[in-house]
Amino acid sequence: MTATTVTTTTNGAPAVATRKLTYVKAFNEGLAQAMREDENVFVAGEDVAGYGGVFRMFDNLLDEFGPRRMIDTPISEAALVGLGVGAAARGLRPVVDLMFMDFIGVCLDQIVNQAAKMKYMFGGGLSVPLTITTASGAGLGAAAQHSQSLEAWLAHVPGLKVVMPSDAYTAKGLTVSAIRDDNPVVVMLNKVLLGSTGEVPEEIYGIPLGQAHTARQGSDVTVIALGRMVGEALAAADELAAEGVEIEVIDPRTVQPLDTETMFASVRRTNRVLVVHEAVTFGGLGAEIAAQIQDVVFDYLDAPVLRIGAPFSPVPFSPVLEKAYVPDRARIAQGCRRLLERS
Amino acid sequence: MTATTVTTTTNGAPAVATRKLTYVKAFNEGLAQAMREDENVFVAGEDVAGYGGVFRMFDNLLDEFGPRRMIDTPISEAALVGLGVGAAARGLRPVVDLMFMDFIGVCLDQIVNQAAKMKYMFGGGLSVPLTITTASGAGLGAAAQHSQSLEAWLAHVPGLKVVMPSDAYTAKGLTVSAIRDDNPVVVMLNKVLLGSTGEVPEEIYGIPLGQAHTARQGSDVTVIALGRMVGEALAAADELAAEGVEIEVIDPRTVQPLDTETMFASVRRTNRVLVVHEAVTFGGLGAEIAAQIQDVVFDYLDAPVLRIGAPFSPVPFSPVLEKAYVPDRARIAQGCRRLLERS
Amino acid sequence: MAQRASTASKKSPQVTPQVTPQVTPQVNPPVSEQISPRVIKDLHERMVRIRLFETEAGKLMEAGKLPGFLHLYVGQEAVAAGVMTALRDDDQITSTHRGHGHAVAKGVGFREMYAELYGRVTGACLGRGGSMHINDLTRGMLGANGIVGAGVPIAVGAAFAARYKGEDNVAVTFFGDGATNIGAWHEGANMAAILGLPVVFVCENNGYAEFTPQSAHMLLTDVADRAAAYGMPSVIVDGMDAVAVHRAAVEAVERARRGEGPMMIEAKTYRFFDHQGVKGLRHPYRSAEEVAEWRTRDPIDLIEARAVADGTATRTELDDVWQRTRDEIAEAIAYAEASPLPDPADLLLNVYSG
Amino acid sequence: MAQRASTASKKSPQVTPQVTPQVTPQVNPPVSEQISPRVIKDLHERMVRIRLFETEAGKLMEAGKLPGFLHLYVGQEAVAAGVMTALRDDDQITSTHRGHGHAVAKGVGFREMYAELYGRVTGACLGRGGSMHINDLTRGMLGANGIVGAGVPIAVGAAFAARYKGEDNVAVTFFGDGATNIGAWHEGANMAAILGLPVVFVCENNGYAEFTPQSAHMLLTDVADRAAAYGMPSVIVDGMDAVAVHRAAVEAVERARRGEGPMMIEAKTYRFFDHQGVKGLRHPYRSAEEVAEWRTRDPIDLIEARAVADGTATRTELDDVWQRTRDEIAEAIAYAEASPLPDPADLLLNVYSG
Ligand SMILES: Cc1ncc(C[n+]2csc(CCOP(=O)(O)OP(=O)(O)O)c2C)c(N)n1
Ligand SMILES: Cc1ncc(C[n+]2csc(CCOP(=O)(O)OP(=O)(O)O)c2C)c(N)n1
Ligand SMILES: [Mg+2]
Ligand SMILES: [Mg+2]
Repeated sequence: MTATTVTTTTNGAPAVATRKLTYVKAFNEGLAQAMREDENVFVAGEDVAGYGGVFRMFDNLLDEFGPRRMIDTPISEAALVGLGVGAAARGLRPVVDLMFMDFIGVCLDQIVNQAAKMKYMFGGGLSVPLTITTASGAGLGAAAQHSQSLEAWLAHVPGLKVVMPSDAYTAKGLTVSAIRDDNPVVVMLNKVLLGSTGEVPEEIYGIPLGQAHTARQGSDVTVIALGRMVGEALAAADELAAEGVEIEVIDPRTVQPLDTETMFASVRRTNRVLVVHEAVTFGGLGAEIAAQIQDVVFDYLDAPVLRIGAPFSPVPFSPVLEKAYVPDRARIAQGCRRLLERS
Repeated sequence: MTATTVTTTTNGAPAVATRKLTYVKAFNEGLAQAMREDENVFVAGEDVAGYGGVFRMFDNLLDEFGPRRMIDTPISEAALVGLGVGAAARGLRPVVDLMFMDFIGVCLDQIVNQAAKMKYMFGGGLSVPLTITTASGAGLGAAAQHSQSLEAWLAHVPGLKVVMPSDAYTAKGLTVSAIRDDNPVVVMLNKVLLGSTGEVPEEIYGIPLGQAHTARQGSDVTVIALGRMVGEALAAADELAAEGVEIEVIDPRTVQPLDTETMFASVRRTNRVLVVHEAVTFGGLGAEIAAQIQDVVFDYLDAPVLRIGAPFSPVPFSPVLEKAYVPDRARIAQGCRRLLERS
Repeated sequence: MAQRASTASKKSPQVTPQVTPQVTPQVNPPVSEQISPRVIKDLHERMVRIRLFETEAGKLMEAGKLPGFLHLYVGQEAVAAGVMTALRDDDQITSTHRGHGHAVAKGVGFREMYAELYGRVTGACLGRGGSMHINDLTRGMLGANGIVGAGVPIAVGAAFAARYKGEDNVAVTFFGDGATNIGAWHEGANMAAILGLPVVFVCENNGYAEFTPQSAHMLLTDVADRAAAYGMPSVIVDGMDAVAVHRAAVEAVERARRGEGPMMIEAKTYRFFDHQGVKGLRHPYRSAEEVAEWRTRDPIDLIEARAVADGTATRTELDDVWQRTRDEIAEAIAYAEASPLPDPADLLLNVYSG
Repeated sequence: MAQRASTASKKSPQVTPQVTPQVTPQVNPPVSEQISPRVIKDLHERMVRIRLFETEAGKLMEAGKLPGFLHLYVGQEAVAAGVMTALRDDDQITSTHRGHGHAVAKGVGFREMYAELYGRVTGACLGRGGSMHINDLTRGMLGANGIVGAGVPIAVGAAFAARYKGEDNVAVTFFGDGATNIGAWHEGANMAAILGLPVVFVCENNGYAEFTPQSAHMLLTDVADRAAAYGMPSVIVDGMDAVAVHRAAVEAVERARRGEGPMMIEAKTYRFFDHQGVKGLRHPYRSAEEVAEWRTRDPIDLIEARAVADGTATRTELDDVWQRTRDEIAEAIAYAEASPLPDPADLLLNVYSG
């Protein structure tokens, strides 16, 4: 279910014919192709059909797939996810949209106590091939209730998978793999990235879940970046390269299951590591990554694992505060320099 | 608000007259005394009044405080927490009971997006002195939806405080402090501990939030244990002492805010540390603790921070599985031995 | 403009616990001639199977043999039997914390049910789930559920799948009076209504949510009044009368099967045991008289009296059902006790698919 | 037994998006003589204040000066004005994502509102909250809210506090038609009813939840029908008629103040702009005719025509209100623009108390 249909080069760029697409269009194309591939895939959510989604994630899908497969629902996220759970338990492959990740608080029971645990606590007799799509992240002045990155909650839940596309290419490939996967998978799109562009193959392809991607190779510091922070880390890499510092940038792509082997291998070469995510640092995934790295490759570390995340506050509204809140290339570069100062 | 009214010795045992009380009675007494102390404290929840709570947490409180201050509610956890938020915003000090912590999925929005963020996103004009009590943990054969320890979710949320009483003494003192505190505080009682007994002072006392307690001193390994695991760590300590190994046991008591200074100081002496909690290891608080320790006292560590938690699965029903699932004294002792083997 | 009176009774706010009876037994509706003897016997047998399953489970728990919680269904048998006799095997149900009755009536086997209560690897959940997660996908039993109201949207999803696939099976969701106060119930009801899905909503109104009487958790006398909020028709039946439940269920199920959308049935019933377990009550939240009064309308007594009066069955035939069931249960319990425990090495089995 | 018909209209299930008008304007109820000129003028002024606040905010957003989202209240002014003129300063309200109208009508100042939209430290939230979190605890404005339905239980809590403290203030919770489909709304309504709390539920039914017409999110024509599910009385009013809203609100508020429990008001209204922002629509989810038809019943035009006809106010007096408000707004915007930004060094301010 997780095999990719395109050959990829080592840096993950597809070796097949591609063209530039926005992140949101790449997502949309992957979804449409997955719907063509499998008649059991349908989409439900608020304003996903007639309006095409408030972020245009579902543009044109109603035209092609009709109201049987594109379902507008009331504002009832618990019932919406529950509808997905029940339909998945009965053999469909629902794609359920939560619009803003922050709304997860009204339907977490269905995600965590039902979708994630059902196979296990029922004794294995079914699968729940449910995909939940949602937009996360700060940067649009959407404030405390519309800007969160809550991957740490979900990655802590046995039975769930969680992917965080970092660019157009992964937005398409991870979405396809999420839909093909037989487990509940949460696809965390990033709001700020929606309009960013990247090379995307035309045909359908999956990106293996649970496989990290080395987005840039380097020997001085390993930077593990989640979601939108991958692009920031790559920008920091350019800046640092000008100073003669080569950082390796790892994009886990999937945060549950998490491909720590790729991280360990990198750290064994660089001996220094920085983890960066948009979520609040305390209790964020950086903690898990740091804990595993110090455990497994302890003897290779020349400096403690450095974490960069948001400070311990809700996401502020005012752009001047929001900018200071979200990690960026400058802070990443700064972090790398600090790591290298340490002997 | 967090000053304690009793003198405590260094090992946390009160120096005043005490008597043996069960954990649940100690909680109940603290709550009753806080209600006597402050007329603005009331309790709402399912079967908390007439029945006294399914875990007997609220026994006799209806008799003393009457139906004005002891409110039985419908099965409506979102409205229940919301009632607490609104009442707290208007100057009361609600204690809202969630019965089983697993039910948090149906009301997390009110806890995380409302209670926790309100002061911040409103610009500071109010406080939300809300206390949420709930029973967590496995060990009673209650299975996947009635046995979880979800402190990692809550500790990741700016604006919340979270306490995890480990014995009768802390069940009372932390509850009193939670109620006196001007922020939303979640009190995670442990189901298996409810009937355990300990020395408890008669008068009302608070235990400072955000202050860890060294439950046993030792020089060989620092064991940081959450909630019920404190008792297991102390039992492991006895076992290890017979082998000539002295472990130091730290009970954080509050996991948000987390008193890491006490941990760092201990690790500087022992150079080895183990973190143990009931929650699933991946993404659990052990990760945050390990990440901070390797960061701050990196040069003092003779071995990586070792984490012990539940495996990555829902809580199984069958006692034989549940026993294998939850960490215990044997695994803690084993972990300490492993840490000491590492040179 | 004139104030629109609520259709509901206007009780004064009620916050103190009540011990007076909240639900009074109803008069049995007139016996109809049309009901077939086969259905009566079927109803009776399913009820006996539930009753004995539950009372034996209660004894095992009292004897300390079963871990975990046990929410007994005794007293409510007419509801599960009445609804399940209106369903096909491929119709789907979602259940509650009080799910044994639904499982037994839907045809889940005693062996795997007892084995599950014992936490054995031969159990319905391989010992992973226990009482609150018993399920059998081959029988359309989509699971008990430990979270109040959570089964409701799941049934809506199952009904969605049926229609999507062009199948004509329906989904039934069972829930208590107390469950209608939770958000997921409301959302699920509206979702089923607006999507016009084949879901039957069965409220087992036993008058209490745990220890809280209905009058302290809602102002309505009839939970069925809530259906109107979703444009959903509803019907109230005597939940101690299996035939009445069966008739209402046939109507609602066939309506749903015809594509006419969801409908709600409220069955007024009672649980004879405590909310959980068999130990009796810590606080007298129900009066002895109330319990005794309801026990005079034991749903199995009622159908047996009727069957004998109608000539549908002889006393001996009925006794045979009890005896056969007893034997089957004894065998199932022996099977469960002899079954192996799960192997802790398999702790991570079934966390993920594939 | 006879099937209980739903009291709601029985529409067939609707899953495809609709572009036909879902809400049709209502005929204005007869003018009553009893309404005082003072109230008419008050209603008018509050509506003008909302209208100008919103249209200016819309222009600022179009000019790229405001970050974040902007859900304009234009068209619905009669609801906020009608309700707020029935309240005292110490009465409490909870609001929604579309909260500016409620804030302005409750008396929150233009300066702190614009400053907040600009993200300035002088804003209602010190620049931390933005449009969706505007609040003013000194005016009983317990906050806009970014989560649909979340304000409902919070209002219930505020009403609880009032009764607990022996105060006679009431709480009003505003919500849209779409919000009545979410669990928190249902739970909050039942909680208020069973506890008999002084809460007024005000549904601003503008016929759409974002881009989804009411007919695609519920089977009811009147959201007010949902109140019966909680034993709560309800009333339907023309939401373009501020006087009608005011009268209904006075009745509901005084009822609540007397301790007679919650009540629901459904105001049929319309938003003149898009769900969010002022840019116009990506898809024509509402027809031009529908919008135009509703615009003929602009609530401010209606009250001005009435005031002039009644002799309550002259055209000049009314124009004065507009001019005064325009001046005040210009000053407030200048204040906001001149205000300092928050200092990033204060990022952790107000995360915790004490
Ligand atoms: C969300 C949630 N809240 C609370 C509980 C605890 N609980 C279990 S059963 C129950 C009462 C249910 O009452 P009702 O729906 O009437 O069903 P009955 O027990 O009467 O069959 C409660 C409160 C739960 N399991 N889930
Ligand atoms: C829980 C939740 N789900 C979805 C949303 C996104 N959302 C914001 S406003 C809105 C529509 C609300 O419709 P209605 O209640 O009718 O209010 P109106 O916008 O018409 O004033 C939606 C779906 C949200 N903010 N919160
Ligand atoms: Mg009940
Ligand atoms: Mg609306």
